[in-house]
Amino acid sequence: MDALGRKNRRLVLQLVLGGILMFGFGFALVPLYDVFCRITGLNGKITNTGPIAAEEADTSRDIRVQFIGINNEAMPWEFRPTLNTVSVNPGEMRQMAYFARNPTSARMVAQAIPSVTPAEAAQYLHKVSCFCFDQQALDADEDMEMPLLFVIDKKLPADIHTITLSYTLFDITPRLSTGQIIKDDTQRSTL
Amino acid sequence: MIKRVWLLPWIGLFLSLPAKAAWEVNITPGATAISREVYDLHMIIFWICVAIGVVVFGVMFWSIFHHRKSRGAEARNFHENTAVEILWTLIPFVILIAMAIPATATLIKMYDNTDSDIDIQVTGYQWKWRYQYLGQDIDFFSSLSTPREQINNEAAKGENYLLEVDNPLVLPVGQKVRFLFTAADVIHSWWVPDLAVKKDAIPGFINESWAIPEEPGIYRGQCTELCGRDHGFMPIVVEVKSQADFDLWLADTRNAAQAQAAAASEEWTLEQLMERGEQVYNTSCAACHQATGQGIPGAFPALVGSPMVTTDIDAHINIVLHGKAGTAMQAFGAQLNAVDLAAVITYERNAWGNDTGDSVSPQRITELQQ
Amino acid sequence: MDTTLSVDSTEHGHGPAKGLGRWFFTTNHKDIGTLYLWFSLLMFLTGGCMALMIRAELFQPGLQLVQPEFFNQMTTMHGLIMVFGAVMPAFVGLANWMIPIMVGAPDMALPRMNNWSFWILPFAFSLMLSTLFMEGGGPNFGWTFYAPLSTTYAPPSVTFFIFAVHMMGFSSIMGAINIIATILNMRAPGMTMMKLPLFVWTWLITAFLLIAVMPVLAGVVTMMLMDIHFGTSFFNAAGGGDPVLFQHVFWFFGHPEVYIMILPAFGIVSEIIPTFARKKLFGYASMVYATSSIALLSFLVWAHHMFTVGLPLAGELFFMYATMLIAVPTGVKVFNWVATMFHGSMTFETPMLFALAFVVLFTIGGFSGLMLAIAPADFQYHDTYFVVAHFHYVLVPGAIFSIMAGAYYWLPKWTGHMLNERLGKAHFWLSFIGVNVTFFPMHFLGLAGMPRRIPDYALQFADFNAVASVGAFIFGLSQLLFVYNIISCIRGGERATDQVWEGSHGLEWTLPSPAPYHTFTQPPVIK
Amino acid sequence: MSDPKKNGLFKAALSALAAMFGVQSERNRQEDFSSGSPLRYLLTGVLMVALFVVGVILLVRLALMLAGG
Repeated sequence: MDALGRKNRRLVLQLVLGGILMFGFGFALVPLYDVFCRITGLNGKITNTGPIAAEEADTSRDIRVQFIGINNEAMPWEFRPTLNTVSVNPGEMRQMAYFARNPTSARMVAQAIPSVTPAEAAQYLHKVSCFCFDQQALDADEDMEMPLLFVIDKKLPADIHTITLSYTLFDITPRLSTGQIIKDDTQRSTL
Repeated sequence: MIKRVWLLPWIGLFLSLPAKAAWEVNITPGATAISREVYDLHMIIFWICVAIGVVVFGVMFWSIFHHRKSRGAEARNFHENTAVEILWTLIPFVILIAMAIPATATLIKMYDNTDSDIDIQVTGYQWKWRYQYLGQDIDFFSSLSTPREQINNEAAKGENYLLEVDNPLVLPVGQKVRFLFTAADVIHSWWVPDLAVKKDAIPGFINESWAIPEEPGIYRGQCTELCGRDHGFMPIVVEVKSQADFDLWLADTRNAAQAQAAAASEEWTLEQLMERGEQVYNTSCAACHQATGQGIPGAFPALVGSPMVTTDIDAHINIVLHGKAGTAMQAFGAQLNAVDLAAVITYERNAWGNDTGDSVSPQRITELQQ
Repeated sequence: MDTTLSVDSTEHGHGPAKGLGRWFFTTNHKDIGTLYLWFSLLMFLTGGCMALMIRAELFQPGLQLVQPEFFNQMTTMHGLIMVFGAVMPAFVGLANWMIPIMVGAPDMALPRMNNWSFWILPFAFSLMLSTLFMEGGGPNFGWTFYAPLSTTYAPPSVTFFIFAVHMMGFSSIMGAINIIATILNMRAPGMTMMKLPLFVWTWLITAFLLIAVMPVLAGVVTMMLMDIHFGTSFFNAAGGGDPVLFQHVFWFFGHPEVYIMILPAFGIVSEIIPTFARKKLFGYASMVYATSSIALLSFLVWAHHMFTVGLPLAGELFFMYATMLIAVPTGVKVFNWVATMFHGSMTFETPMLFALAFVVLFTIGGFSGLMLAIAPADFQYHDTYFVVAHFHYVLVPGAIFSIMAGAYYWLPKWTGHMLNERLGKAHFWLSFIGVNVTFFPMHFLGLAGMPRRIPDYALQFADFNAVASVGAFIFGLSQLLFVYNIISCIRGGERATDQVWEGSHGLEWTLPSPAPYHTFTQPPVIK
Repeated sequence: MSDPKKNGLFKAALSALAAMFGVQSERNRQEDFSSGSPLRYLLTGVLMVALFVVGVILLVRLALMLAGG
């Protein structure tokens, strides 16, 4: 292995290592993206703070909070907010609920995904407890009101007067049962 | 003079092109202050590019003509002059900065959060739009109303071919309308050039935009993000009406919704269901199952003589109401009212030789949906 | 195919093997370059036929020839085959042929890997093309394959599409490693980095870009694979994923990719214009520095492809400013070519014609790119035919014309015969007219409001679509002239001198024409 | 003569700036290529690009502040 061969070998190893690192970087973009979203509130990702110390409300400002319920394509549940809009003061803890009903004849499990607009407001909307934190299961013909407790941070930028909080309901029943191989169609929920 | 002769055929060609044909070449100034501002931005940057182009290509073509070997040009020996290079880099920088200022101003105006008079949730479905007027419980689907025959060239194309819908989105003039975009399946994009609004509708997320239409009229747009088979067949029609007409329309739509709810409790004969069913079938089902009910082999099942449609009624209702996960068959229960569902199921059970003679009543549908 | 068979008497080495074995087992950079170029031409014609299918359907309003889902497959495959099958392999082919003889190296640094990185491509593309015949059809989600259309709603053949993209990525990375090793380690003594021809410099930067971004593309398709089959939800909102994340990772690869497709073109044009202007390249140092800064700056601007996805205001402003700022150093390189021509003494053989058309038409594409950088205006342009016109102007008269210019410029050196000049000019003028008649009306269609990737359109777009379709067939069919000209040049024609062109400069022209099978076995003396 | 290490870094930074601006003289280029390992230029280049990113972010903040954001 003459000098040129060794030089080539070293360079090629460095380049291959660089390629592998960039492959890893491609996957590292996923957590990096999450952190980036938390900071800038891109795409309405919301911080789930958990219990927050109750501070007195700043009554000088009224923020209009709109609620929206969306069914993802194959989701047959009835799903809507009990109230369309609510006027809230920043710093005030507020309770709200979404109504959900499973009209089908089989047990189903759903996952709600939140999103906020305008994106700049996402980091100032703290959800103390929310039905989107965990999966919601409903038996046939069962319905329930799913609670949501939220606070709007007082540091909300002055120019934001309306915040729209939307929940998209996804059916994750087939995903859960992918564990057991489904032999024929009828075993699946009569969806 | 002889050298110019070969230009004549080209000029002739361009002059002869039919004048009446629609030769639209530019974006529309549109019907809102923002869309006019975008139009001005577009024209400024366009003319800047034309100016730079004329200068650069001018020098180039001049040099191509004058410094040709066949004209005895001798190549000079300069190949570096950083002063000139710095100059021709600084000038575009300055022009771009000049462009960035108005562009930033317009962009900041576009992200204005002031309160809106009317909020509309726009949800993209695979191949139709759904409009919900928040707080006024008006909720309807808007799908392409161009007949299939026109698309398959069996009939002459109408004036608004592929840009016409059955239920347009109606807005009041002069009011700030705030759009909330989301999607139920794949990414779509809602674009109306006259309002200069284009925002992606992403499943699981909500985006917002706004517009204040200043003149009543009909503004058309299309979905601009590839969303599958009929991406080119889900147009957008926005009808801006005066405040009075808009209030009238609001009242009519609410009454129509109640009337439909009431109609669900009346008795419908087989003929009435069949006639209504055919209409609903051609709007919502013919796209996949074809008007003849033959479907597309390997892609969409045929309905003619299929057991699903001729035997067990409940299974038939169930698949129309809840769709079939993992296939393109959507849950139409959320998209059509009880009367339309009953009508289309009855039509499918009795059309194209399937005459099972069953007729499904709207009451049966509402009962199943309870 | 005995392009380089002539065994030079002073050459003691053995000539190429006989028969097919020569092409399967070759480790010779000239043969592998030829394989890449033939493969690229084949893919260019395949992708071109798909483009003609698209334009034939769009000739008139109404669905005449194809159903929408097949139309979507055609647009997707046209994009993928042209980007990964025609443009990139052509540049790698030109690099394989020219870099060793430009830097005075006997062959590429890793000849066996060079063979393997070519022979992956035919298998990758037959896998990709076979998806068209699979149940549920081929990929129909656009060459940018956005989720969830490409994951949850994709046809079952999407998995083969993913593996095909993996294979293309491996081939490009290995090619890039080979080129970097050759340029950095195998230069003849005296051929310092300062004397490298610009084609070698641009390819060095392109190779680093390839190694940086092709793994990210492999990463994104692997994430898709895991989403589709292994129940993860990178891009599936139901499981906490985010379809916009896909767009960010894809375009993080996507924008450097478009520089990968244009920097070698800068290199080729910077070789050709000085030759036919008989004048040294103006501002060689500026060109080297500007292209090297692109290697890093091109990573900062990816989200100008996503202005309408709902970025926050600060994000839109950042990407608008960054895009405008880095557009200038690359845009002004056009002035360097004009300055090279200025006060030169020019002749206009076919390579020069293609290079001049590149300069003019690529600049038009650059201007429409500048207009697209203005975020508020982009709300009207995004995903319309204005964008289609923009990237076709920078890719067809940009990358493709520079590849053709390179072929016309170097074929006499490869085959020892001159190309038929009359045929070359006919091919040029037909292509020039075809490209402009096809793509210039698309600017108007996009501005008038016609979205991208639609199989049928409203009546107000009918006339310009008809003109574009006619132009497409002119451009498409004129490529047969190119194929005929190449084959006739290989088989015979007027003998080419060693110098070939009067103004040619550089180490490759010191070799005899046709270049012997093994060159520079003893490193040349570089004054 | 000042210590070559220090002015080396400064010269590399200057060259990186010239590269981003897109204009460089032949004389500087020969100087750059004849001195030091390319690694120093590479790292300075990456550093300058990072500064460029921070610069544009500040520019955005300034634009938002000016517009009363």
